[in-house]
Amino acid sequence: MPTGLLNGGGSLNMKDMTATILKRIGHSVITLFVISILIFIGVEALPGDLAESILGQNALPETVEAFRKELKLDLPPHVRYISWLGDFVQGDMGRSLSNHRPITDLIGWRLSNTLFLAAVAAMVAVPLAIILGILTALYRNTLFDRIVSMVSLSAISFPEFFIAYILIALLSVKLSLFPSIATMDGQMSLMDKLYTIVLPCLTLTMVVLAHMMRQTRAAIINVLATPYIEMALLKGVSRLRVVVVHAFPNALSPVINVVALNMAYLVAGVVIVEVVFVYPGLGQLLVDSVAKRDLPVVQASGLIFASVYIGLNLIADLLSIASNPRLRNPR
Amino acid sequence: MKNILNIKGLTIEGFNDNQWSTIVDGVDLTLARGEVLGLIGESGAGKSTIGLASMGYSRRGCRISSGSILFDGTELCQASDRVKQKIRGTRIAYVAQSAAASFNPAHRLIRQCTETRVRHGQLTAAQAEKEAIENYRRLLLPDPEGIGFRYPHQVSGGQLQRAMVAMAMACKPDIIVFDEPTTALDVTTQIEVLNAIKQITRHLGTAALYITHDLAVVSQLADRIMVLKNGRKVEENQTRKLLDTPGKSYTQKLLSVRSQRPIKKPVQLKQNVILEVNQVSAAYKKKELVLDTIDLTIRRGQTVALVGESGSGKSTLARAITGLLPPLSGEVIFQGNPLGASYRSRDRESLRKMQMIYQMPETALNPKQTIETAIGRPLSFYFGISGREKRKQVLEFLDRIELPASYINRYPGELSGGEKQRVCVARALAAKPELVICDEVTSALDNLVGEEILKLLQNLQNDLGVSYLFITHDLATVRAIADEVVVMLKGKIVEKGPRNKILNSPGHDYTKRLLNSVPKMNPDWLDDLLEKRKNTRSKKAA
Amino acid sequence: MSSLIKFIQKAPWSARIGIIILVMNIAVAAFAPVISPYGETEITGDVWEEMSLTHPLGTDHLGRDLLTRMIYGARNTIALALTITFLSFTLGTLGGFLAATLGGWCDTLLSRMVDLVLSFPTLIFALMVLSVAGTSILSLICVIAVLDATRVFRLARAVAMDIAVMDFVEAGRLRGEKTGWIILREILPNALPPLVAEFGLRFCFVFLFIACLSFLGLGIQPPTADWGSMVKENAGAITFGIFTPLWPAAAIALITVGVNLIVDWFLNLASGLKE
Amino acid sequence: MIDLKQSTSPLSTDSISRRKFLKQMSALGLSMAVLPGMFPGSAQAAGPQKGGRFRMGMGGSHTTDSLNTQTIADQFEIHTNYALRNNLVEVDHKGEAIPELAESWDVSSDAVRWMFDLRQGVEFHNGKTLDAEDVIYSIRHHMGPDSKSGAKGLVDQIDDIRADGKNRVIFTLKGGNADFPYIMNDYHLSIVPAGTTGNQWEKGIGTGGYTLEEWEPGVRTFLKRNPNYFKQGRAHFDEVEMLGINDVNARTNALKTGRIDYMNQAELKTVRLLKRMPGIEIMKTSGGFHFTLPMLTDISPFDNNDARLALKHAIDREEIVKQVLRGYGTVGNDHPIQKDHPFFAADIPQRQYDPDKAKFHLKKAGLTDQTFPLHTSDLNSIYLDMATLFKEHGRKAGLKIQLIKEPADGYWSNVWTKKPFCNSHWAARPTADMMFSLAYTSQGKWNESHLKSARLDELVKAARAELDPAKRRAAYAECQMIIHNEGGTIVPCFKDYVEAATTKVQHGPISGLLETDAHRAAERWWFA
Repeated sequence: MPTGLLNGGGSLNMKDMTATILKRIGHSVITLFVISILIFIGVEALPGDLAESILGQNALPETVEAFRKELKLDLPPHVRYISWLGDFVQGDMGRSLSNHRPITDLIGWRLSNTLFLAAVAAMVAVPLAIILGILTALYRNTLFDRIVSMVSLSAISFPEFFIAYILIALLSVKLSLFPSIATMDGQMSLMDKLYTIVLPCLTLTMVVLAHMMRQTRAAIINVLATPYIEMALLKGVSRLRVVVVHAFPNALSPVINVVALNMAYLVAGVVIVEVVFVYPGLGQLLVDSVAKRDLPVVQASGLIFASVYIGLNLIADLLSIASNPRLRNPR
Repeated sequence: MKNILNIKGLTIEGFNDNQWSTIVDGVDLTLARGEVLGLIGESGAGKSTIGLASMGYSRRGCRISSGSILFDGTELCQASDRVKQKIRGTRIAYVAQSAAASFNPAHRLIRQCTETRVRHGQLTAAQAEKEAIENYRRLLLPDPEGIGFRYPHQVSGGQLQRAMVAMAMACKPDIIVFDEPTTALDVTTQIEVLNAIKQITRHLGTAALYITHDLAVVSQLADRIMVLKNGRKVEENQTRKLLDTPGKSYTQKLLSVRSQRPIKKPVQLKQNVILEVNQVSAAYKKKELVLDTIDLTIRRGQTVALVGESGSGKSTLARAITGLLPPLSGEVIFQGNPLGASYRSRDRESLRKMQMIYQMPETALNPKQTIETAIGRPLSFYFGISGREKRKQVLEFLDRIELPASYINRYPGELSGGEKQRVCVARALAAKPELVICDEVTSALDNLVGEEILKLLQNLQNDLGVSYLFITHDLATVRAIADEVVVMLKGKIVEKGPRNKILNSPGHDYTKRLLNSVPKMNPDWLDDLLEKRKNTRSKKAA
Repeated sequence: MSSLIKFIQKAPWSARIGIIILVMNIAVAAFAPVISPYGETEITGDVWEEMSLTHPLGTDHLGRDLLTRMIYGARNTIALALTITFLSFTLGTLGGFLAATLGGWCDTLLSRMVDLVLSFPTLIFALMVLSVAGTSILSLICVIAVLDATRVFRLARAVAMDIAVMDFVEAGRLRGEKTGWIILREILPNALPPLVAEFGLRFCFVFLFIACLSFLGLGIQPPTADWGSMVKENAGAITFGIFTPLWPAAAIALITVGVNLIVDWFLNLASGLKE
Repeated sequence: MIDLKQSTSPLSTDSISRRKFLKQMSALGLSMAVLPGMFPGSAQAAGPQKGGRFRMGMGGSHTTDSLNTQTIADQFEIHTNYALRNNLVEVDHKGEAIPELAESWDVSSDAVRWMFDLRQGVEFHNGKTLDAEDVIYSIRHHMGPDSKSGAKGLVDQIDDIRADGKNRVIFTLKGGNADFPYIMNDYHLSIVPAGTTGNQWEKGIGTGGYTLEEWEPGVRTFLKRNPNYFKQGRAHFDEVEMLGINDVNARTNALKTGRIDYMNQAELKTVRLLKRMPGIEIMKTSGGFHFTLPMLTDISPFDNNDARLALKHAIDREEIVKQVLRGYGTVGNDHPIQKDHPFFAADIPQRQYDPDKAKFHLKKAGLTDQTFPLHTSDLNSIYLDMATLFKEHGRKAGLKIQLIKEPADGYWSNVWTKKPFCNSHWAARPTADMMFSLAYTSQGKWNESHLKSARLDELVKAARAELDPAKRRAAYAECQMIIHNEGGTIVPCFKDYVEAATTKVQHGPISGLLETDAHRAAERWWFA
């Protein structure tokens, strides 16, 4: 929601704008700081710690104790948090507690995978959703509209892992068109990578498509009830042009917001798709690290997710402003 | 016949509450080339619906159920979308009530003005722009070269309305439908728009349907006037004939609205001051003062009218007095006691003594509460009256505002606008206030209905001795009800004094302009006024 | 009651289908012990039997009657989802209304808190909290309800903001009414239509969310029948051409589609768009 | 999840005298490269082929996986570790300890001093030559008060290690242990270059048949054949690619679509369907892997043996094997020794599902209205199904069992040995002695039922020092009897390892010691 930036009346100039953006970024930093504290508390509150979870059934009280000491888990929580924060502020994300890999290494690759999948899925889903949204708004209450609505509604009505399994059963096992698992490695070419992620991408598209499409449709239909649309019709403008040229630009703000929300989902919410397709993304890393209580990794990936969410919202707000001539061109 | 438009037996139905009901009932209408026909009536008369139907258009939820609309030989009732699309904008154009709402906020004005021209393949974009600029110039828009490249929100209401006229005339249509084009404007702005419309129709020789509820306005433009009521034609005649010899009593009533006489009041004694506004300044944003050191006094049993055009700060003053907008400086003194700046800091008793009636009865009443709750709540809230006693008192109030007792269990949605406003009046009075602030209480209502409300308010004042602070932009209202008049402009009071003094011999230029901008029920009024202004201008120049 | 029937009679065909689906599901859920052929956890046959007269939908991965499991699944899943949605609505609406009517620091505080929760991936958040609190039904309800309440909060706040600036609310304030009255009597009744629509959407979301949690092993505890877990438990069979898991998945889809159809109708009513 | 304790397979030691056996093993060391039984069946004629890329889909992988031998615990790490590194001793498919980096070993008569002679000229991947210091460093890594190693429980018995020259290492134990070489096969005790520390562990330097090319924990391991590998006739693949695929359906699909050549931990529910597919072989190996339902014998109501017996009679083991294990396993008899184990006490009658007896014991214990909360988890896919069935069985016996699902995270720390009644499982122990002493003696490190039986403690201690097979057999039979009758552990079933591979994959007899041919698949298998 663009409320944050729209506070304080209709007109904004460049200076106000910069100030607002800076203010928002400031808020974001505070939010991230609070999140890091919450993550810390959360991980602390989880039963067991890294030592116990790695040693598992093999654990003996004395080995757990020794492990804790090595990991500095025996220090009081606030001391550990402050030392982590100190390093983090200096740009040192630390190392994974479990295998001592620098977190930048560990996360960098996965983050790029996550972003790659999200980007490809978004590139498919967003234009498709908007085009379908426009078409269903244009031909609303026709058979076409109802069919598209029902199909998209059904798509979001299945749990996403189920969609994934159905796609695998059909397109991978039965027809042998695409690989059933999406493993990535360094040597793959872009085409290889794209081919590998066809099924996860398709699953994600189906999951996010309906939401964006319905929102686009609703936003356009909302705009269609305004007097200027009636005016356009009375000027003899064709229906298609009315929807595309007159209605859509005014429906952009809610569309941008729902797209941003879904993009955030594509980055941060795809754990299940990652599990089903064995895709080495950040989500799995986070879940795994939570399970193993690998705090520095949880912190880093949690903060990345939160930043993506906050960043996308900020971008969405800015785009909303850019798309709104009222705010773009003050009196 | 050489009529460009020929409507016969037009019946239009609307879908409401799961059933079709008639909105327009068998109306016949003809329009000759170059002729201006005024359609007049109150809300619900079906005049806008007829206007749209003449373009072969009906709003969602409406349908043209029978009749024929013959435009220059083409039957629009049966025409295909494509045919209608071709005619609209090029041969019949439309000017909507609110230009601010009817211009697409996402596009520059000129793009919208030239769209029809370009899309119908008549001109290239560059040619069309040139032509549009020419039209702007003709309509006396400021900065005709630049104004088209602004977005709608960057242009003032009156100018937008003229731009919309320019858009309508772009294709030199045979007919322009004007749908209340000046209703949303201030009186001083209205004149310019009326002038523009008059110029255009004369210049192009375009036929026009001019739809309005204001007989004075339409008489300035129309050759003929048709009076409508509840979807039926009441009467139709040449403008001057209609004004001079109205055939039907309904028309007479409409005619009399503008010539409202002051409602009789008992002689006022100089009584003690009830409200004193002392050097109040207020702002929504820190920098821009909306109220600039306002002083105002209201005495018991007196009606003070606060007059000004939109943006003058008169509603803001009401918010400052009630405490909804705590003033930056100055104080509000009620019955000798300074009130807290914010309503939150005021006690229940002082809240009770000052009540407010709003402009829009639709939003002033909670749609989910019955009339009994609406009127009864102040009774139980302030006086702890409940149960049977409360119901009895509510019924008394209903009687007082001249509504049937059966309304007690109704919801606001089941009432008409005027009835709702009556309920609002009753709700305010139920608190037994000393002062009632009336914020444009009649401007959302039809003239006849508004007049009834004014009468009711006056009667109540006579009975109860309450004071009114009456915020309005309508000088007829002022004439009818005010004892004192305060004129506001840009957050400042420019003039105040007894009603007769202000209305008859205004001191300030602005007050003068305001007064002579009010249309008179005389077809020559506009021409005369413009002539006069031209003369003064040239005199000044000389 | 008769007004309700009249109201439904006005509904378009799509909404009627939705209502039929919902009513059927609720009826099945309510009368589960009466209509199901076997006990909820009773093992009555071999693993993954085909459809037969004794087992109309076949059996599941442990040899329990699938129809029985589906019926009990309806009971458990719907009851759980309803409880969660109600709770999240109460929380979210209350918070949203408070933020909108009180404004100031209350609004800032609540909104910030909600933003905070929203900016962390929901599923992972739920995972962490459920790991701490354990996966009992109670903690499941609380966690999802709180998470969901954040979304309800945003809607409720936006809706209430729109209503709070209406003249009748202002009139109430000027009368000196307390916040409680303003929220309950002035705002709530007018905010209901969009909220009811949102309720439907949230209900579906909760449904799917529970299914996803079950997939990650944090959902409803076995042997309690629940559609999400049923899909998960039997999912491996799909690629072998055994369609047992299709039944519970179809049931989830059916009820979400049904609710969505009703929601669409409500949204249309609320937005005043008569299509 | 963490699946195993240190493990090896049952020992077939009763036919030969203990002392003789120990000597024999040492002698065998010289001929290890041409071990009999290495190349059985049809494949033997052609002999293993070199080459190809072996693609494995592995469950039991985590992004927190590490190659530090201290914390190795799950399948992905274990297999990577065994492919990269060697131990002093290897245990073959018959469960016999054979030399690996140790060429031979000898033992003092009290089994306290163990001398291992190292193979000479073995080079680590980084070119360093193996010597005694490396061995001592690798073992000491797990010892000492600051050790966090999962093998601490194993190496605690070592009193001292010292080098005797460059190629001999002498272990002095705190007490005699005839099974010590088996311990040296444990995957924690792999040999690394001395001084390996910190991040160097993740480089995976060892003496093994493959070198580490890529290591993305939990995701992918990529290995290339070590051209300098000291073993002949091992490590046949040019490359090995291990993919961490935790979701069993994803693993199965990957195998079906030919994305991988091998998968571990096949889903028992679907394995019969997988079997029908052309070009896929199901590999089933039986070992001592078993599930248990420990009841804490020192906590009410399980301090009453009748309560324990009631529950023991209220579970239908046959049905659990049939429904949950789909026949891939055998019924247990409430003690940890499986049927084909040499020390299995065949004369203890198999406990049957007997609701009446359960009711009888329940009544006797006065617990007719008692509800028994069973803490379970989806830590292991079998747990929930087993618990669910048990609940049903119990219901028929009038027993109210309430399932409480615990998070897999922290299960071993917070539930196991803490909650009165829960799910658990055990990988096989190399010897009966270890099984009993770890899990059933009162001093046992993982005495999951808090069993305190003086007689059992005494028997186990005596048997460990006993060299006469007949007496050991008698002692262990009595142990089984005690656990069967008085123990706090229900042992419903023993489970087979079930894995699947394409028929292109060739192999000799598969060890049931651990999954994936005791995690030596990369070393032992080849492509047709």
